[in-house]
Amino acid sequence: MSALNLLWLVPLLPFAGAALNGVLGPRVPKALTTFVALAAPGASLLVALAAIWQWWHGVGPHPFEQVLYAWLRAPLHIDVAFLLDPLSAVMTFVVTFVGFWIHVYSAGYMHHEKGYQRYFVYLNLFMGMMLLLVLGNNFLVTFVGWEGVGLCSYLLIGYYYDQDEPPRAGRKAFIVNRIGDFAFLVGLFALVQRFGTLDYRKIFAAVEAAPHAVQATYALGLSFAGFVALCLFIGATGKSAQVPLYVWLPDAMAGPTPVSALIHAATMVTAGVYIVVRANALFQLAPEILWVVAIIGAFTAVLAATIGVAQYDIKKVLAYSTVSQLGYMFLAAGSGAYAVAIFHLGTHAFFKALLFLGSGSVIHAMSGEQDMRRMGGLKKHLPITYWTFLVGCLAIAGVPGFAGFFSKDAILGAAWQAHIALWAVGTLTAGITAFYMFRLFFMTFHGNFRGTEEQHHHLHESPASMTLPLIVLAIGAIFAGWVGVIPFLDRDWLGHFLAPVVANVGHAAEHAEHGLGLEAFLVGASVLVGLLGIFLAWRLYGRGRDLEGEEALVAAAPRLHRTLQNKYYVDELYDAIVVRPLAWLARMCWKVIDTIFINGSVHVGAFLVELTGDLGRFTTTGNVRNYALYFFTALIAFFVWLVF
Amino acid sequence: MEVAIFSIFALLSVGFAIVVVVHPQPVKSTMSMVVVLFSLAVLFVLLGAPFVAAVQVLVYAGAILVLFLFVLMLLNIGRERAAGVGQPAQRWVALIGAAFFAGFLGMLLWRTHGPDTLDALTPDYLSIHRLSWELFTTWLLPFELVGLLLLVAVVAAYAMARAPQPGEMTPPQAGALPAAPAEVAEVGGEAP
Amino acid sequence: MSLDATMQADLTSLLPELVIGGFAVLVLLFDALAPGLKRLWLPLSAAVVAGVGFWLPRPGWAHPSSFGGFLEWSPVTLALAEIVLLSAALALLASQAYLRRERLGTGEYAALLLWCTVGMLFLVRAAELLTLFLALELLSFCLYALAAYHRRLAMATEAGLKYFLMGAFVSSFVLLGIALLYGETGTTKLQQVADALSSGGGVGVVVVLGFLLIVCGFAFKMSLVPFHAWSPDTYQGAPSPFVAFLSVAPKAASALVLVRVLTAIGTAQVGHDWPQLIALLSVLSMLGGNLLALVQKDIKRMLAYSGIAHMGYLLIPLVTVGTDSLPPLLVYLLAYALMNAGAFAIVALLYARPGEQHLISELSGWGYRFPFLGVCLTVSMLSLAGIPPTLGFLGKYLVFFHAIQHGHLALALVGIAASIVGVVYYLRVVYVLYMKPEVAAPSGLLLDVWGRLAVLAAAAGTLVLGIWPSALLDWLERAV
Amino acid sequence: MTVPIAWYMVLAAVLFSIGTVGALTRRNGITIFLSIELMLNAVNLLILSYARLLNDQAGQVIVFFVLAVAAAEAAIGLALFIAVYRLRRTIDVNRLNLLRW
Amino acid sequence: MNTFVHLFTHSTLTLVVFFPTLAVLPLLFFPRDSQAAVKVYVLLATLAELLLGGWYLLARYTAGAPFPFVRELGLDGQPIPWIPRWGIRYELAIDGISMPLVALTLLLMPLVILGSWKGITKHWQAYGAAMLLLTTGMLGVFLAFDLFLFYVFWELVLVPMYLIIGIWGGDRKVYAALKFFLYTMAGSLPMLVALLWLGWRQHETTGVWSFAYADLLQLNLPLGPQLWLFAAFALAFAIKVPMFPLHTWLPDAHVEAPTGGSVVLAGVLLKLGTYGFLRLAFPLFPQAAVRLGMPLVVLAVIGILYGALVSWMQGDMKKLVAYSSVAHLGFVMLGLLAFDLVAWQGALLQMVNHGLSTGALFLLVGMLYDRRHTKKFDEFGGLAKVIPVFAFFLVFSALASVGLPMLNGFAGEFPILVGSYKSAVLDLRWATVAATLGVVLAAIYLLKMLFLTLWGPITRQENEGLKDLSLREILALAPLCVLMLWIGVAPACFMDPSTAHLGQLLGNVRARIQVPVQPDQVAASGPVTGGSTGPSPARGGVSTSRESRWRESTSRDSIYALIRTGASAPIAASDAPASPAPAGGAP
Repeated sequence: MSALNLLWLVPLLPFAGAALNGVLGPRVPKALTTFVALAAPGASLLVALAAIWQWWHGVGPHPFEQVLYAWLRAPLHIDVAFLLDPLSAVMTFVVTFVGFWIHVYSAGYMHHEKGYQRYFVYLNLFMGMMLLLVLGNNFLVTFVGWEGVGLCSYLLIGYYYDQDEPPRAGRKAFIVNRIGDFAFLVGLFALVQRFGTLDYRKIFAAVEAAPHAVQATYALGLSFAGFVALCLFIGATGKSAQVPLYVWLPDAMAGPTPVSALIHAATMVTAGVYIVVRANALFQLAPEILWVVAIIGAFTAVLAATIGVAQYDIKKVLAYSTVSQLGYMFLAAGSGAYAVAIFHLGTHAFFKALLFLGSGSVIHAMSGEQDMRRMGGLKKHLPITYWTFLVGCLAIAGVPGFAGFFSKDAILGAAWQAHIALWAVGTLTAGITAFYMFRLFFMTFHGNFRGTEEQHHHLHESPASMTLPLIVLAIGAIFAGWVGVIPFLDRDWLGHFLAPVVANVGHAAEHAEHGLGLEAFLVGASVLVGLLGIFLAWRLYGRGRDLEGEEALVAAAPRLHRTLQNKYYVDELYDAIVVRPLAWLARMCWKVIDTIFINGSVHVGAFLVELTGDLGRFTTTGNVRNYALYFFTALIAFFVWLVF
Repeated sequence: MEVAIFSIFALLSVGFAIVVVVHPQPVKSTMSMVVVLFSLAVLFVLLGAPFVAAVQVLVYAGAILVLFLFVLMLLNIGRERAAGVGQPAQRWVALIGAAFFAGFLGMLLWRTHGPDTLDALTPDYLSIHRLSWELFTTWLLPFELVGLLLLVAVVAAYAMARAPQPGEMTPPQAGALPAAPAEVAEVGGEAP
Repeated sequence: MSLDATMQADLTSLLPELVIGGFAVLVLLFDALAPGLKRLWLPLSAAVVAGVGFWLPRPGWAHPSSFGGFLEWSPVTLALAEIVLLSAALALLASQAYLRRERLGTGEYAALLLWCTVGMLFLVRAAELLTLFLALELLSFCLYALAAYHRRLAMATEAGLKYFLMGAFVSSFVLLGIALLYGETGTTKLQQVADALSSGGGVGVVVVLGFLLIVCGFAFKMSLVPFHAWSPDTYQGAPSPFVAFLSVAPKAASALVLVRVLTAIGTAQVGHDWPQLIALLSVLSMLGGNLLALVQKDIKRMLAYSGIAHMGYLLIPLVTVGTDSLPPLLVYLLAYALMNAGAFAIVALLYARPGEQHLISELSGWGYRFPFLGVCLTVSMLSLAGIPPTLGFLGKYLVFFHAIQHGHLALALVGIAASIVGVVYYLRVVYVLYMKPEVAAPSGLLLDVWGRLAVLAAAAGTLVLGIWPSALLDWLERAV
Repeated sequence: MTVPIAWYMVLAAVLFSIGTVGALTRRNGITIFLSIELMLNAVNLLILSYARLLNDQAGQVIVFFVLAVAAAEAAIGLALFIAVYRLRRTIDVNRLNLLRW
Repeated sequence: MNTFVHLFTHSTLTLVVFFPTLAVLPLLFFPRDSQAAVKVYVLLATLAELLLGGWYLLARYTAGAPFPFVRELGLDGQPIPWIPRWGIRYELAIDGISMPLVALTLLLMPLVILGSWKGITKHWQAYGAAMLLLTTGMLGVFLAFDLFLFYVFWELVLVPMYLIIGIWGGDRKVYAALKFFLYTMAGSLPMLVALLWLGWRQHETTGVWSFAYADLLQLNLPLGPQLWLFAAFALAFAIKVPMFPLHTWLPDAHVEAPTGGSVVLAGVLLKLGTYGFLRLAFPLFPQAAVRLGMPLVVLAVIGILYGALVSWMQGDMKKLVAYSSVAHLGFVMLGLLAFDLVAWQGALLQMVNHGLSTGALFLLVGMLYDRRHTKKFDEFGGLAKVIPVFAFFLVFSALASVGLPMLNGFAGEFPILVGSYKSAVLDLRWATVAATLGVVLAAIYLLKMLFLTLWGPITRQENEGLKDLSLREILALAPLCVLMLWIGVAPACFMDPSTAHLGQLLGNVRARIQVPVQPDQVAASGPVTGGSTGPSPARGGVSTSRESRWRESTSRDSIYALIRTGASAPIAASDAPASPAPAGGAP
């Protein structure tokens, strides 16, 4: 029995772990909980690696499909089935690998929390859902995972349920995600209507076989492909925190930090990118939507980056950074460079998970403090964290040699290809990214400690269970970039690997068309901008200046700073134009339509009937002469009626 | 001659009928009713029904109206007092309605039977023997029914109007007004 | 002396009336002779009535026509007679407790009620107008007397007086109608009247008036709006167990008379607006009865108005008179007899102060105190409201079905609209019984076995016949 | 000259209506009842005139029965009045309104 | 009589339907103060009924085959007459369509009794009797195949429910109970008239009296009568469902009803309406249904959005759940109005789903009410800390209600929406899109409920000492939750038994309406229509591979064969996706 046939175990094992821990309950020894919680994703990782390895070496067909059972049968047949193709293989690897290490990290980080077992139930559940998402062989299984990860996100953000803020943030995340899911669902409906199936391969085969059919006008002035692509993309903006649905992600930092690392940086939020790439056949036939994707991506990237500049909460900075980096991925996808988007997805998973876990280590050491203004000078207390964090910063800043450099460079190349403005925005964002990341870095690790005495007293390096994942991920953050596009060398292992999935695009060939000079210019510009950002950060925050540079900056442009710190007031804006009107409408429905119109008219009707009866009652006067008169007059009236 | 008798008694009956209806004193009304009944009895004779006329006088004027008078005296009911609820609408509607009814019915009958001529009175029609034969053969069932009817009337009147038995009034019934004075004797048992 | 054969046959056909009427005389006699037996009269009378009821369906004892066509006997009259006897038996049973509690004599009561039943049997069977009139008067006299039977009670005597004045007033109109028909056709036999009119060319307006007067007279007996106003007053004041009879039997008998008269009108082709007239009466009664019942606080008044409404429903199949009018009519009447008798019997048992209002609210919470009576009253109310699986539903169903078959969809729609109003007040009784806290503990109640028996019979009949109507259907098969 | 039968009939109609007016407008119960008796008599007159017209003795029989009925009715009615008067001290129908609405 | 005895001594539908009624009789003999014994007895009775009914269903259920159509016949093999004079029969039957609903009813009743254990404190005899009679009524409605019988059961349901709300309800119980009763009556009486008209028409046409469903289906009525008949039926069912704007009885009834009443009301009674549409209104009057379909769709969609919005605004837990029913049943209605097999499958499943998840929610609200005697959100907050097991069940049920994949709500909603989006009868694309918004709103109001009750700090002293769920309460909830998960993970098991009969029904309907082609749909899918006439290689590929998969699971083949033969052309065409049915022809 080959490991490939055990593919179904990959998502199932985490589910089993969750179920087991759920049944065992909180009263069993912590070690047992930990064992179950780590064994499940660990085994899943091993099975995934084995399966991918076998598959890559020619066991089983390409792509490999495993049908478990029929979720729906005739007339609409939908299987619960898994698909192993290059794309899902990459995603599975990223998810299981990063996921496993974050589990390991969590065992240390969450050790003292009250709901330890509950945490791991959720986390395992999340792993299962995420794997469902990436391994699904049809839109439905993906959607199950898609919503499932949303649920886990809701539960994990609201992990500290007895406080006020986390449940609120969880709810916001779930609802905003649902708005995206709504569009996603509509896309699925259209697909079923057209193709009668949700199977990826069948749909894409049909699309490729008759591309013109899907390009005819369908709805909203869009072609069918455009309509579906738009729907999927709106879904993706929800899940992947793009404009306009990005607002939930910064709030989601209310959850435990490893959760932020796993869900809100490395895996779940990239699901949107995954789905766009997965459906690239449709996107490719809808150029107008591709433009939308690219523009939204670029806009999100720069918007989030600018907000990130003015944040003080270490996790918020990272959150906006994540939003921004996700924007990059969409920029790549929108530019038609799907493999590059996946490439960045992978590298980002490593370095952003690293950064989050690093920040978690910092917060852990700081006894829960997240405000960078109270940190500083942690370098000497947290050496491992410091160095690994530096790797992450370098990677995200796009310093050559680190993972981020390669992927970011590939994206900017693709953007250049698409439109120079996109490239310009991307490059600008790269600079800002480098700046705020190193602002964070310097504020946290350099200068003097600005926290309380007590915090200072407790400062310590994290346990091995936490530092080990940091090291592993740091290694990944350095080397993950080498699998993809390497400038000046015509090598793109990942691109080739993914080629069957994005075959109709052939971006690698386009990339090669850049002249050598152009390529040098593009690489140079991005590196230069990155270094400039780092330099600025160093000028302002490095050199032991603590908060002086920040204060100067705030003083220089107080309004801008306030605007940025308040995230451009987008939450307030949404509240004013969406939430409040909707609540108003709902209140009107209830108080006016329901209570006044419907119930009111029923009551008035009942009242009128009763009133008629009550008035009519007085015809029975009790005076028998009246009764006789009724008889007599009625008699005459009937007679007249009968005769005339 | 016949016309004259008819006219006199017709006018008499109508006139006293009006008195019956409008006179405020029930006793006077009842007495006027006697006149009406007599007048009608005369008309019955004119119509060739002397037997019925006789019964009319005996039963109606002789028994029924006496019963009326008796009860009126017994209850000592005087003239209608003006107190109480006046109902002018009732009165006017009744008047108009009745006028209409009389006019319409009269006109109908007039129209229908105005041209009719009467046959001469036959002995058969006048024969009381034949009448009683009819009564006990063809109309046997109604006759028996009337018998039962009268029995019922006796029992019913007794059941309603007899004075309360000594034990009956305890416990005092809420809502019942004070009992009648003792001198109110049993009435109404005797049907003619 | 021997009776000739005809006479013998005629007398044989009078057997039920003779038995019942004769028994009434015996009761009176023994009541005077042996006062100690007074508790027996009502159950015995009920037994006699029921016995006659069971005996009646025996075939062949009566000719279709007797007394030279004055009386007729047909399956339909049999059916109606059964309904009358049923309600008489139920009322007699239910009266025992009331009369004992109120210390009223049973002898006259039983006799009058039995004679009244005899009057109704005559009314049902009468094929001749004078007999009809006399039967009507016979039963009316008994009813007047029974309504005022509780003669220490202001309300009861007032009820009797009102009923009497109205009845006398109306019967003179009926008599006028009979006179007109007699005069115009020279005969008083209904069939011959119709034949004479249909063969004699044009029909005069006088005849129309004659028929109208009779129809209105019986509409009054059935208490149809606008001839209804007496009935709430009378029902409220009269002894409750008697109302169980008053509210059913005269209406049933009158309904059959109405069928006869309307059939005659149909054969004679007198005027063309009769169906509309009946429909109008029906609509007015359904709406008026239900609307006015809705606002009543006194349960007897409410039931009176509800009875008015039910007569409205009952009239629906009479809009288009035909043989197929009879099944709905009969089933509806039977249902009405059972459920109304049941309701009034319970009212008689549960309200111990007949001189006061019978406030519905007095029953508050008594559904738990008197589970059996509560359930039976609920069954009656549900049946009155026409909710399956009660007989009341079957009746409504057939009535509406008849309307639809003859294209009177609008009538059916008015009927259901009125029914919805009806549901409100019927359910009010149920909710008072079960959903309100008890306000007053019962005092002075006398729940005897006979009353319970009557209640049980009515409720069980309502339910069993509703669920299992095959017995009813056999009966109908015979009747129509 | 014989009197046209229609005269009798019209007279009957008039008397009937007068009786009706009395029944409808009087307040004293006994007077009302008296008016009703008047109506009955009017009908009797009508029946007899019809009988005369038809030359049919049945009419006389009917009137005979009606007279008997009227007698019985009087017995019952008057007994009722006594019963009511005993309790209420009045037979004014305007006041007999314990039962209403 | 033999037949009668037979029916009650063998495993028959009659026994299943009337066993609860029989079980009422012993209740009469319990002494008045034996509440505890009565409770146990009623529970045992409902369990026995569950066993009896479950055994009946399981005996006829064979995995892989469609649920058989079983008709209750007399010993002579003929339909059992009830009122032969008017051709009324005692005709009970079960098929794949009624089976899930019957199963739902059977399952819910013991749980309802368990859930009422503490909440009902007085008159247990009456309560038990009402619940048992209610069971008979509900089962009867689902199983009656004679319209008269259907109507009898339909009304029979009213009375016990009226009593349950009115006797054991809250402060405004009488108002709510009466409103419930009157609304339903106002709907059902016009239905009665329509039904009578149908019976008469049947007699006019064939000369035979009959109210049998199968016979009435054969009546080919012209559009005119169909329209008003459909309107009358639809009114009755729409009130029961309830559809906007006839829904206002529902919140009142739910809020005032005791827990058990709410559960039954939401769990089963509302389904009577949707079932009525599915079983009677659509098949009997297909043309009219299509003609009036669009307005109904609009109402359904308004119901979804409106119910959700109003639900969101509620400050009372029970009212929130009650309004959510309006929204959920809106989905069912949308699915039914799509006249699409997928949508119908979904709608049928969603009826069950709603019964499970909303039933569980009402049970939970009731359990909370038993502890705190309030249902207001203001009084709660942070309960998850005190009563975690309760919190788990509440979250679970709420998520099922939200329509989260892997739970049952999604398994119902998804086919509904897919099916209605691709409906070939009415163009429901935008309606579906609007309805899908309801999914978002569902998250809003249900998460609000979770947020205000479970999460956050504990704000009230009283809540700190709350006891967590007892074993009895867990037993009442667990079966529901297990089913929610099971249905969510593998809905096909629950849909397949019904598919064949749904297909037949739909086939008949669509054969009669001759699926009209939506002009804009033709325009929109023009090129594809061309593609469908000459099948493109891609589509060919799709269909062959699908067929091959069917062959893999051979045991199921027979169902689809049945569908394909049983259903006429249009339904088969609807399987070939996206193309307007060829049978429809040119517009």
